[in-house]
Amino acid sequence: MTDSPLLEITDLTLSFKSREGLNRALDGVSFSVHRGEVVAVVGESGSGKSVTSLALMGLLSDNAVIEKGQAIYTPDVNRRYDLTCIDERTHRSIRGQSLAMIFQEPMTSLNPVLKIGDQLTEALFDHHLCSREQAWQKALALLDQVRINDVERVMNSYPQALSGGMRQRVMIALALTCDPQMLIADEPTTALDVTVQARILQILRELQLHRQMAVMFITHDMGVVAEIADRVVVMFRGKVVETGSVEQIFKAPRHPYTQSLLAAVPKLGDMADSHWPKRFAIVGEDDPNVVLEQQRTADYSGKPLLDVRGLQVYYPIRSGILSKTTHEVHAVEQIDFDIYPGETLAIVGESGCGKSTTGRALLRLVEHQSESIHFQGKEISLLNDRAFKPLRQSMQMVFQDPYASLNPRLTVGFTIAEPLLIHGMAKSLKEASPVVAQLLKSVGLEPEHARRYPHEFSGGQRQRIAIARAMALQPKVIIADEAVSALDVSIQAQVINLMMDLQQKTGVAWIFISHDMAVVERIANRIAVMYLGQIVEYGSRHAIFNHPQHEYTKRLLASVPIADPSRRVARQFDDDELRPSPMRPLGAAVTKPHYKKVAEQHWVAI
Amino acid sequence: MDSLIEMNQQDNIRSPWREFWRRILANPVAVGSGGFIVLLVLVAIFAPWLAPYNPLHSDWNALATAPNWQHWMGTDDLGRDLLSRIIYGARISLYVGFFSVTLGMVAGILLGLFAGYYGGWLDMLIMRGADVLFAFPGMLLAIAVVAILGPGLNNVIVAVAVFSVPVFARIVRASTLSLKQAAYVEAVRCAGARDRLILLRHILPGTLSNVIVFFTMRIGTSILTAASLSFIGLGPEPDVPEWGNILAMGRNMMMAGVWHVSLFPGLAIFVTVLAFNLLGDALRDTLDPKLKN
Amino acid sequence: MLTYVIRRILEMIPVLLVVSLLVFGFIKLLPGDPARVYAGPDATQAAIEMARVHLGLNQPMAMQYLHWLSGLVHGDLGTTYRTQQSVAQVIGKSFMPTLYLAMAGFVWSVVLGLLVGVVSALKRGKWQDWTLMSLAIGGISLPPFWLGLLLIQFVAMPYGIFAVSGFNKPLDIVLPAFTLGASVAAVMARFTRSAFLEVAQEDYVRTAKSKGLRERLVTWKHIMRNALIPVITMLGLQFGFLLGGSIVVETVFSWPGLGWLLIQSIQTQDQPVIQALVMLFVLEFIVINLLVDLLYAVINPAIRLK
Amino acid sequence: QGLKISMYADITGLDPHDTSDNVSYSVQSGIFERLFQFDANMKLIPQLATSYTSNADATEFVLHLRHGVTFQDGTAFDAAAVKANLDRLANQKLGLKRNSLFKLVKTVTAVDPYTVKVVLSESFGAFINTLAHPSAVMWSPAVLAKYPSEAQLRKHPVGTGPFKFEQWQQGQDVKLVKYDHYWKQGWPKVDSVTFYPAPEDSTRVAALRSGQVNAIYPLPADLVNVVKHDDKLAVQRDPSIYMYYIALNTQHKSLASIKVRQAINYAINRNLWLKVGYAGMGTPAESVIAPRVQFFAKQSTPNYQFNPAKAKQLLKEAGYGNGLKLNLWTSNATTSVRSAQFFKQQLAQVGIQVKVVPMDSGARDAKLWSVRDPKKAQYDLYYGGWSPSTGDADWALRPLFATESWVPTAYNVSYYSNPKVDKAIRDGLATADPKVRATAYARAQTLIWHDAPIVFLGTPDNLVGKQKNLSGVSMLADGTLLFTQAQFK
Ligand SMILES: Nc1ncnc2c1ncn2[C@@H]1O[C@H](COP(=O)(O)OP(=O)(O)OP(=O)(O)O)[C@@H](O)[C@H]1O
Ligand SMILES: Nc1ncnc2c1ncn2[C@@H]1O[C@H](COP(=O)(O)OP(=O)(O)OP(=O)(O)O)[C@@H](O)[C@H]1O
Ligand SMILES: [Mg+2]
Ligand SMILES: [Mg+2]
Repeated sequence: MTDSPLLEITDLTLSFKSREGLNRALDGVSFSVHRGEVVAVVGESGSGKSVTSLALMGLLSDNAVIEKGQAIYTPDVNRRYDLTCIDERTHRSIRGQSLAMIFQEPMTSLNPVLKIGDQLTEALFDHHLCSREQAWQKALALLDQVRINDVERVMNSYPQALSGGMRQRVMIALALTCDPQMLIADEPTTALDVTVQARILQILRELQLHRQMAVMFITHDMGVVAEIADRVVVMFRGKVVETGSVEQIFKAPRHPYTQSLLAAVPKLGDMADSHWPKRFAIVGEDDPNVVLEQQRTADYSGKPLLDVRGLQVYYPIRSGILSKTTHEVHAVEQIDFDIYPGETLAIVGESGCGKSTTGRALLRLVEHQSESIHFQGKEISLLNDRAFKPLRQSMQMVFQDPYASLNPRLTVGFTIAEPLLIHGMAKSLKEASPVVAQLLKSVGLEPEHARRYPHEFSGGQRQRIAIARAMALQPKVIIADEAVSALDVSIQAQVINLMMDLQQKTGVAWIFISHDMAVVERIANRIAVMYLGQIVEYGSRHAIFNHPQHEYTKRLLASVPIADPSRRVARQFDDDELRPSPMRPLGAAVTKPHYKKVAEQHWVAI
Repeated sequence: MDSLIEMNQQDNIRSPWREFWRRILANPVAVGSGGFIVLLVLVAIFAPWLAPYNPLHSDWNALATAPNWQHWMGTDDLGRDLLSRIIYGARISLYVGFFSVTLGMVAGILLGLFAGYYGGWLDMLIMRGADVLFAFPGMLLAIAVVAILGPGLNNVIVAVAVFSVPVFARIVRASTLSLKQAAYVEAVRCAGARDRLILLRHILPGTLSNVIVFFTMRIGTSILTAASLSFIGLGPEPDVPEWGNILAMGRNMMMAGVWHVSLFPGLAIFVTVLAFNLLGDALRDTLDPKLKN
Repeated sequence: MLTYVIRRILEMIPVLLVVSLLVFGFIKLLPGDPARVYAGPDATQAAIEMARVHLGLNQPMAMQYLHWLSGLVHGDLGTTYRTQQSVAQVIGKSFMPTLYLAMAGFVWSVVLGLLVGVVSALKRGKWQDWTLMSLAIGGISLPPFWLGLLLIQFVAMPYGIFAVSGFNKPLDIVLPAFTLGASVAAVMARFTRSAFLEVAQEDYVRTAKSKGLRERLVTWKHIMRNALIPVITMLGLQFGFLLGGSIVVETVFSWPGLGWLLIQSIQTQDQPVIQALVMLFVLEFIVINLLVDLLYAVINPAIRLK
Repeated sequence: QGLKISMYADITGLDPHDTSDNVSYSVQSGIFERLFQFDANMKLIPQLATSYTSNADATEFVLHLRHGVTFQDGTAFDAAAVKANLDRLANQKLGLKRNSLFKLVKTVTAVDPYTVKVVLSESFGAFINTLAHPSAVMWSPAVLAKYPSEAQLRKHPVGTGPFKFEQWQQGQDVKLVKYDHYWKQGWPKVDSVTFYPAPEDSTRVAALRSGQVNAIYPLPADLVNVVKHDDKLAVQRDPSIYMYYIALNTQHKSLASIKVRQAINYAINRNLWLKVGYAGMGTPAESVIAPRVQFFAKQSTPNYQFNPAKAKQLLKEAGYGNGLKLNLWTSNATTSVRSAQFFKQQLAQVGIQVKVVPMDSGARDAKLWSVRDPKKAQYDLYYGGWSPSTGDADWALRPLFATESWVPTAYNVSYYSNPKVDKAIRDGLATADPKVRATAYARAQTLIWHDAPIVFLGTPDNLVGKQKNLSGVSMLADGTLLFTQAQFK
């Protein structure tokens, strides 16, 4: 009996009802997960990975129909359930305690009106696993384990006050609170910087070793797969096209999709000798042997397109019954940077260091101060909202949380067309139609998808919709906040090439916020490394990747997982290392960092 | 063939408005209740052909008779045929019920949106204004409306609308407050949308589900309120058949054991309100893309 | 938060000033002649003029207003035309019965309304939903006087447990409170259902379910907390409405409360009482809405109080 | 045993001198007594006075008082008490509501402890009726002295009546208890009387049926049958002096014509009106005043029997054969509105199109009774009624039909003016001799009946609902409640 798998899915077939009839999302999916095993599920964006896991949890949306198939879950000798057809009560008794899940979209998956601490602990005492006090302690410990700073503050915050990565880590902690036997982790590290990611992977592995926890790990990051998985399941268009041990898959992929996937994986160091960014090779389209042309679009001859001096954003922290502001989170601390036309500036850094906040400040979505902000040579920091409005066409943002940034009541087609209509770039919907169709196609979606609503898409698909919307206006600057994090590498390559195409065509400058160092290496002209709200290292990509100066930059580069299971290393972590917090008492003065010029175009904070 | 594909392509993006219609027509409850309301409207329009008697004509020998073969719903306290009065009553009751709430809703929505979205002084001004309006006893307001506007059916509509404005304003403001923080609203603001567009296309639909619920509930209340207004000389003459009016006149007779005079208009109001509520629920579901079976 | 509350309270002063002016002007706008009502149905013009002088209605408007306002500031609301008592006392006496009635009506109707709303949302489309919502719609389209009379005829009269009219023993509150609450319960039920359905399909509800929480916890904590925003708005409005004293219910049950006082005062054009009552209602609304606004911020931290 | 009565409104206070509503008068009549009183037929009967004499031109009245009466606080009732009360009523500075009735009292002198002489400033033949008005009660002079402020006084009533005041909870109840030393031996027969206000007609009836109260005042006509069919209950039906009419605005061209006014009188079926509005209980008008009013004289020419043909003919003669459009104002009370709709249908049959305009009392005050320029009066027909609270023809005719009483001075809304009528009314007041007065008022009635400035409708009966075993509770013709003789069988 011990060798019967913990979970065995056979021939799972599932469709979504829609007005055009049934849309098949899963088509005879079969695979199994054994106790203490990490199974990585990889596959194309929209191939049905999330749907599979939701089906196991019994949390599918109302319009889903399971047509056939089974999912036998055997937590112990006496219990055996078919997850596709057990009643809600039984399912509930399994959920959380025995079978836990980390959802793909951490931003919308946390209840906005409950404090993090409450959300973390409620399951524990609802299942009568421990007292309130113990639950609280356990939650603190878990948050600490997933390397969250200011644990106390986070416990007492509402989800809106957390950065994307922080929320994701809260989700991880949430799933682990009740010590489940099996964990379904749907893209659990997309919003995490590599140092933290490495740490999370290690926690999962420990749990797997010590507590025989099984993990179904959905990801598109082949480096992570190589690092953690025992076996790999490859999905493509609703089908499982290949399964095998991790070595087998990496060494000898059989299915063409797997092959192209692996071929597309960018590797750190690929670009060590290239001065300019390069396009990705698309398997099947581009001949891998052809030397890819370099992306020489950045134009440093003139003035910078955007020149930011002393940007600073503080969030008040209220406490006590009177809600007085006692502390402030120094999310962005007097940073300077500039960006030139056609350039790609990557902002990398620890999760929660203020990257998204920087982007939001530039677009005036949060209150901020600055010494000056020049756009195309014009001072814009003093403009009032009305005068700022015309500039919005030139500055677009792809939000880190694509789902929340799409109006759930509008079809995505209309959402993409809307900016065109607003700025008179299309006179009517009819006129906008081909443009929208073109945009959808270019991000790898079908024109028919325009009719659907945001909730009918997979995570990666939504991300692409958000990108399409930002590009629709052909702006001068696009801030892409983790814009490709939920895409499988093949689509990612396609989208990034698209970004570069656009850059070539219109000279758009990208501010590319990302954790994926390999992607950053590929497309960035220059890089700003942020740490605790400040830019600690700033320079050309070449300089930073080849000669990292700052302690943090070095660590970051060292933590990048390598997409090769044979080179799996046991990392060492220094647990005593100090984790500084961006939270300061009200009115604390911080001096602007000074920079040392290490080389031409390369500064590091001292 | 080619142009067919082309057309199909064009059809991929529908304006939210068209999309709304398409969805509502696909909803059987919406079609059913909407159909019933249309029927009511037809009854109202063709009342002269449908009513068996002149609704204003009294039979002095048949005061308050119970339903019988001559008078299917009996007669009222002045010996008028109740069925005919109820058929004719659909005219004014539907007219007043619907338009007064609509007027109040439109005004309330606009005020609520502005107050919630812009906040600050505007919010204070609008909301305190609403407080005052709401605090004024309805009777006083109505009397004041007659004093200012003079009597007349359309002024009834205004008077009843005035009662509804603050409620709608509050409801809309509440939802606006939380919706304006939504990421998708930030996203359209980034796209350069003007406030009007943000308010109307992105925030308003989110508030509508509550508005619709209240709207449909309010219709019944308005029919009743309108009746009490005709008692202070605002609105149509008291003998003009109108459901609320018939009901109110039947009030004392109820204690005297004469039920039918208030039963039938009561039923008429109930069924109408029910139809509007069902339609409202269907509309609500339509506006919510996630809810669809 | 505290500063917000203080600011809102300070804000009330100019608002109330404006309101007082409005109320005063408004009352004067109403047609009628209080002196005539005061003097009685068969008084001669001379008697009416005497009454006018006696009531101080012959003074210029501005004087009357200032007089009233200064009285207000000093807590003196004047004397009623009808009974010559101090307005404050008269209102004070009617206030408690109305408060009891409003509280009783409010509590049962809100509790039941919320419950019914949640249950029918949970059973959406099933027979329970249909029954409950039909009842609720009945509650909305049933005029309160109708319900009141029904209750009097079929509950109060045959059994003699509850009074047919008046407020003489605690139990007498049951029927009027029921009548008063019926429409509120119906409104709350419909509203709750709608808000609940809206929230129920959010992603975070899915998360809560994924934790295996009991359904009750998911329903009340995760869904209701979020659905409460519109519900609370309605709650505030309804409570204000109840406290203002449902005029109809108070007349039907001869309840010695504010609603009845108001009706009497309107009928007898007892301006000092009408003015004071309206001011009281406005004040109530402002306070209730302040509470509601504070509750918004408590319930939904994204709504910041500035 | 205690008596419980449900009334249509709450009292406004307990000082009859400063009261103008029947509910308060009714309650007060248990505590206070007047010098003269009306019986059920509106005949004057002595109460605290035993008899009176007057001079020929009705300017001096000598009143003889009852012996052995004490106020509820122990003060003796005597001429000084009467003087104190009449002086108070006549004092124009106090702003009492009923001062206007007593303004013409010039001096009051106590001739001896039981004789009072009242001198009027002008002839007023109806003065004794005025003394029988519900406001003309005798307060204990000690209490009057103790509470000089009206606000206090009206909460501490002390009179000579059969009941003492116990408490008044506004909006809730008024309670009176038996006064043990009441001068009429053996009365009252009940230990206490409690009044409960209940404005809603059906609630009042329900309270009676459920046994919560013993009597209700009044019993609405449309609910008479409920009480009739209940074998524990009885209807107490008494004639009233409340005259209902439709005033016709003679300022308006069409209504200036006597023919049109008479036509309208012919066009309305009075019995049907009583049936529709008052369950058929009442008397159709036979004069401009109700039969119980002092000096009533029945009229028969013209004979305003329902006669549409005659009405049409008269209209034709007046030049309105093709129809006429008029508006009809009325109060917004349910019965009024119902009657108005009835009139509308009746008049439609003779070709008069009527538009009914119900209005609340405020609007009516403003638009009907406060109009300063008769030409500006907007109404054509006004449906209303009048009750002469002194029960005398003078107060029934003068305020409504004398030229001096044109709105806004008094209530002549028809703007009727006939010098002969004016003179007859004056003649009636100039003497206290009943015979002379009767002839004068008979003349006035005949003239008015012929001129038809109003539609003479009739007088619905006063109805009280009560338990079968209760007697002595009824409504007086003036609309106040009589309960001092209440007694359970
Ligand atoms: N509620 C829904 N209604 C209709 N279609 C849906 C719904 N949810 C998902 N789909 C469709 O089902 C397919 C599978 O989606 P799923 O979310 O499983 O993708 P995924 O493999 O997780 O992709 P990603 O890596 O982008 O998250 C997609 O094509 C998606 O458009
Ligand atoms: N509304 C807010 N109120 C209070 N603190 C906030 C708020 N939004 C963000 N913060 C805090 O500001 C800091 C920076 O957040 P930001 O979202 O910019 O991080 P980030 O660099 O984008 O991180 P990630 O990579 O995880 O998305 C975090 O510590 C976060 O907790
Ligand atoms: Mg997914
Ligand atoms: Mg971020």
